[in-house]
Amino acid sequence: MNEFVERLVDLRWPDHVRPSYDVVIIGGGGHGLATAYYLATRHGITNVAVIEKGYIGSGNSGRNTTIIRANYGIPEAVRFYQHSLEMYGQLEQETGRDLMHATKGLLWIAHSEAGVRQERARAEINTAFGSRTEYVDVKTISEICPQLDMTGQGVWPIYGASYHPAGASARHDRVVWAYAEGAMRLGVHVHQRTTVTGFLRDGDRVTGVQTTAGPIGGGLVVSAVGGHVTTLASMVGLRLPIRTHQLQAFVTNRYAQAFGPIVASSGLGVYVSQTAKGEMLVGAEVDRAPAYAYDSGHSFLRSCAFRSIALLPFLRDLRVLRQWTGVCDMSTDYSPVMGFTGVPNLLVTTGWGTWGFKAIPAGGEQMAALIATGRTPPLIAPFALERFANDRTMADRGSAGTH
Amino acid sequence: MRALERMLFTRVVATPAAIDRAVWPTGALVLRIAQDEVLAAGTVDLGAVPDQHAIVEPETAFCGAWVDHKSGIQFLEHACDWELPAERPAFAQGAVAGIPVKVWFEAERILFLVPVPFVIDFAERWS
Amino acid sequence: MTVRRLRIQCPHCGVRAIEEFLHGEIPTIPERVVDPDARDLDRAFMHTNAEGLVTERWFHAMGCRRWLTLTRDTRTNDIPERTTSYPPS
Amino acid sequence: MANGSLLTHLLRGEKYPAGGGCLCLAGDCPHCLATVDGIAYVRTCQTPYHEGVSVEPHPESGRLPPPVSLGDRAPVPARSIHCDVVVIGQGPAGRGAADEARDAGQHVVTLESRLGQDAIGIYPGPLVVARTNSGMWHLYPREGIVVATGASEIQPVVPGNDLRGLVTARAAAELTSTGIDLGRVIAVGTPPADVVATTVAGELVRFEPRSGDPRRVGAVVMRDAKGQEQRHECDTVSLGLGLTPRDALLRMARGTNIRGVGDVLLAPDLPPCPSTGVVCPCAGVTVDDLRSVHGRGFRELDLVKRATLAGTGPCQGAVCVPHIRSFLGAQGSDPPASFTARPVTRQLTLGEAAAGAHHAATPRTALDSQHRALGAQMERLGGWWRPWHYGDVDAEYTAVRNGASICDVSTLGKMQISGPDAVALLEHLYPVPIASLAPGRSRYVLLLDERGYVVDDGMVSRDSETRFTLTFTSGGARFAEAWVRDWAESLDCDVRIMNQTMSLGAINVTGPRARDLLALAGVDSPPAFLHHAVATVAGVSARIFRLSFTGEMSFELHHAADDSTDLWQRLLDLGAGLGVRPHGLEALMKLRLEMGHIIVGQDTDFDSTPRRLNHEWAVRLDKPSFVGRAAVVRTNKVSLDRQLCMLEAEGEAPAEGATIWAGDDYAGYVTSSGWSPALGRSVMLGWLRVQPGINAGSAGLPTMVTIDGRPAHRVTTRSFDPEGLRARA
Repeated sequence: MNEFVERLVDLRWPDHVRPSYDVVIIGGGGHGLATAYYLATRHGITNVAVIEKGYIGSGNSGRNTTIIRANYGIPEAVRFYQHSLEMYGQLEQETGRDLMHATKGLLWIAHSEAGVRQERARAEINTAFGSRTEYVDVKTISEICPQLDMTGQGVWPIYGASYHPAGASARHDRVVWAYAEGAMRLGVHVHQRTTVTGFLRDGDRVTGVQTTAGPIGGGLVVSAVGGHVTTLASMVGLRLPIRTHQLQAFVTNRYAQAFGPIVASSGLGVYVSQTAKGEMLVGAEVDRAPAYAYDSGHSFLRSCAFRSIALLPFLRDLRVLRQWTGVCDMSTDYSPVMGFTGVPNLLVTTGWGTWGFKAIPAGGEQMAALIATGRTPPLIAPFALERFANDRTMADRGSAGTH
Repeated sequence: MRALERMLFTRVVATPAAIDRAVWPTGALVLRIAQDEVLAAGTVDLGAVPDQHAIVEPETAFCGAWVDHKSGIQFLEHACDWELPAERPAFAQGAVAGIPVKVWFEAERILFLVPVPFVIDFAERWS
Repeated sequence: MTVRRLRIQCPHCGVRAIEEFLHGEIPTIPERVVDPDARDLDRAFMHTNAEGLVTERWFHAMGCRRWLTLTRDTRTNDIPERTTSYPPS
Repeated sequence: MANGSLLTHLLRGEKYPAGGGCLCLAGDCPHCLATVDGIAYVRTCQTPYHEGVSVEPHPESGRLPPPVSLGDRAPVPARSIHCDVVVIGQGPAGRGAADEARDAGQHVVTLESRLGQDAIGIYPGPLVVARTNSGMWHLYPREGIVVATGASEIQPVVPGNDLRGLVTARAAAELTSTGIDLGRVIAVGTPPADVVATTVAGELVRFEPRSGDPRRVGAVVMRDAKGQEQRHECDTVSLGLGLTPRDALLRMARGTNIRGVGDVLLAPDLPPCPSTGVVCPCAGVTVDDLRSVHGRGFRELDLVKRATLAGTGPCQGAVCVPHIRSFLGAQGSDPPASFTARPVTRQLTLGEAAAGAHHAATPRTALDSQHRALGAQMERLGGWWRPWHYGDVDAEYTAVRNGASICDVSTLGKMQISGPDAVALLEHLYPVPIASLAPGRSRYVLLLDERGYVVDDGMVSRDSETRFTLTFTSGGARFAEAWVRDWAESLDCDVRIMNQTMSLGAINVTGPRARDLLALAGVDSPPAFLHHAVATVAGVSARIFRLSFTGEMSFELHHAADDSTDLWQRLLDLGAGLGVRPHGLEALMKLRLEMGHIIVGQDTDFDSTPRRLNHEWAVRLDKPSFVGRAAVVRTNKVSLDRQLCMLEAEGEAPAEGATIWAGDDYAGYVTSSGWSPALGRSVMLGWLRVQPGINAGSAGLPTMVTIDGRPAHRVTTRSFDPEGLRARA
């Protein structure tokens, strides 16, 4: 008997595959399932299939560090992620499921004058666009997180931080399941263990997908896959501004809840939080060379353990439990890509890189609105694929190389 | 380890063929740091390098320390993850305690060459 | 062993951890120029992002400070030893 | 284990570290975990006993407080070992494999967990990482890895499986051999070797506590072939329920030259489908929990794991996986052998994991100790330790504007290029003409990437027809050499390249009296603006570059790093009468800001085109080709969306990063900001968005804006020395 056994969700799988659906969504992760959920709940579109090659949430949705935050560096991103953060705050109520959502506050540590400038700037732009972030001094930092070594072992002294009180986390799997359950209850079909092997075409137009379960017609086809998105897109000759990188993390054994906030440090390149179970969760930036491998590296573990101890010395005597790796779809400008692709009837939601989990509610809601109305909602218009051709990239210092 | 001391080298960049044919001072320590680049102890005459476009410059950016073979190897086994050369003499370069270091192995002793900007960090990591 | 993962055989310096190197771009195969603007845009932003063998360049920053070229399998990070080559000159 | 394991020591004293449960003595189960010498979750069966060891049982909740008082613990050493073969496990199969390899003349390293050598993972490399009692071993096998980790024993899943007195068959044999009296032993399944035991047949139903000791087993209940329950009283139950290969390492390392020998290759035994009891002791998951989630649609092994958290605790599924597989098999599915194998297979502390790691070393210039001796606040900037200020920023600023000052700019990227194709290479690298640059002259350059974005800036100086000196910013220098060499090779240029960033020191002599200081240092005719020359300065051979970042007359003295301290001290001594003092970066930030000079990285963004930076003057599109040209041509066809602008405001300087508003509309943000003593107001660089129709000035950029609630205005020509006369003086 433990408090983490799922006792509310009831997943009702379809017993057959229809020859065609109004909308076919490729990828049964958070984004794909949330899109299906909002199509069904907000727009009454239920003749929808979600095609998942593994089990739901088996990709990056089940391999991330579950952090929810909106402290980005450009107005368009702050607005979008703030909306997502607020939706997360309502999601337990909306779905009636226990998502283990907890608001923790997020400290982003500066270890230099340049770091201070960056964190002050983050606080400024966040505040201007409705996401609360304030610059805090060392005394306040110590109060928020007394475990921090303010001297950084004499090597990385802490100068200040930005503090984002709304920073939160939720249990990743439960978010996936709540969306899957909600969508399926309204008639959406989720097909696990079904791999898309090609597209059905009528001239340029995409008319469905070829799968290991046979051809499935689709009025619209939406790619919501993660790291393998370019391989999928290449099946219709579509090239995307995406590279796939490994992102690694590890957890320790469980310890009593004693660590409140989420702590991140750009200078040390690590972020640390505690799961609801009590495990300490440590992550870092993506590996540099593009790769699809799920191997966990030793140099990551070694270096990340070392750097996190410099920040939080108590971690030294905790025991590492497990390492894992996800493969992330990183866009050229480190911002997501949502919307039309130029290939008729094919839409994409990608470029979620290492920050996709926090975007699931807003990403799904906005993609659903786009699909239902055929018009791109203003909140995601800046993230359209054509921004690269239009010289309107969304370079965001607040997102690059972080969680 | 003994204190790292500034060492005077001449640094030569020339075609690999010219480096192969160059006449180096007799008995001088000559480290081939790349196919087209050499670090030679002491002073080297431009004329000794048969490449009219060669760049030959005095190089004072390295500190060096000779240590006895045993303690050098002991340190390296803990400080670097690459395989040490088996033959002697031998030259190797790479990360040592996270710092780019050049190492010259002789039968009885080992020379560590550390870029001046990293000398303080290296000395701390040695101890 | 002829296959390494995340360790690179530098032809000048020997086998070293990948952390000693900087990753360079995956060279794009020259394509016939039809529309220079479109090709330039594609080169600048779009990626083949191959799931499989890629030929790429790595710079041995902690050693000889030269580029080398190798073939890596992005699915496994396997680097067959024989595929590593040093720049000519 | 020389002194025996900590667990056997505890059992002799009737102490059960984790309360109860079936002990395996093989490092697989969580029933011997304790906090040992301050480290939690230690497997006492794999830990040698030593005098004075402190053992604390884990609290029932399984949630331990994180350590608060750290005490002294020496850093864990790491050792790299290169060998031919690593053999993991020294049972009969492992010993055989090791002997075979040795006989073949191979250098073999063996690991045996009972000797305190825990292989925690096989990583890409290939690299075998082992936690040992003398530190971490990083093993790099050239030829291969042999996994001989054997098999673990299946644990019982029935009510009462958390009682004391339950042991696996192998554990029963081992405890007996160490002289521990197990009392009356009932053997279920395969009996233990060399142990006097009563073997009982049938289906295991439950364990019952002993009367008077509810935590200890008193009887085992079996169901016989007729369906009748049979109760067998005992002191100990030995459980030989089958084997499951301990193959996580083998599965983790797929694809490399790795093989298994011995029991690790066994097909896993499948226990009977459990009907009641705790399946996962780490997370407290029961058979009822499995039923419940399965009924809710969680039908795959991984989904069951995620829905119950079975298998996510310290034993990582070693106990529960066989039973969950059996359970799922009984429901009609065909489950995979196990979860994905992930490191670590044996646990280690973060302190152990970190063994051998170092912080990225931040380089110091040759003048580092001079700066510290002068009381400088040192900062990491552009990847170097640099003096931020020497205690009096205003005086440092004033020395530059009104007198003469020196600054350590040794961190600049410095490079020499020589060869027949030097001009051709540089023409391709830079967006300005190079061939027309005369020997002895210098030119400011932007570095563009192929997207047409500014990635760095610097100077090109021509030394002769075929030889050039290049400089880059401190932050850009790290990548400059790679960038230049990449292009030189791609274009097949016949050039020689020497990176001298760390070889040369550089001191900037700047201020209206800079020339006077140089004269005192023996330089009578220094080079004119944007010229350079070789000279002896205060006895030090140097190359003098005349340029300006501060806005004042400036001479950058490049010299052998070895001479830096002499040159620095002599300039200070010689300039004492001129009031020469060094300035740090904080003053420099202000000086250059008054001139509107950008700092790449601070004032630029990832997508800063020359046009957005208002630096189109530094790009000559009449050149047929250079890196980024096609992108600049393309982006110039699109309407401008924002531009880096100079701004001025009355009063104190707004914070860097402050948002800029045009009316109620967001207009951009401040990238650099400072109070200008020369102007008596604040000057800024900042991004302004084109605001069609709203307060629009030229090019759609707002003229009047609000920053920090105060009015500010955009200036198109800098207010301080707009003609640049001071630099050229």
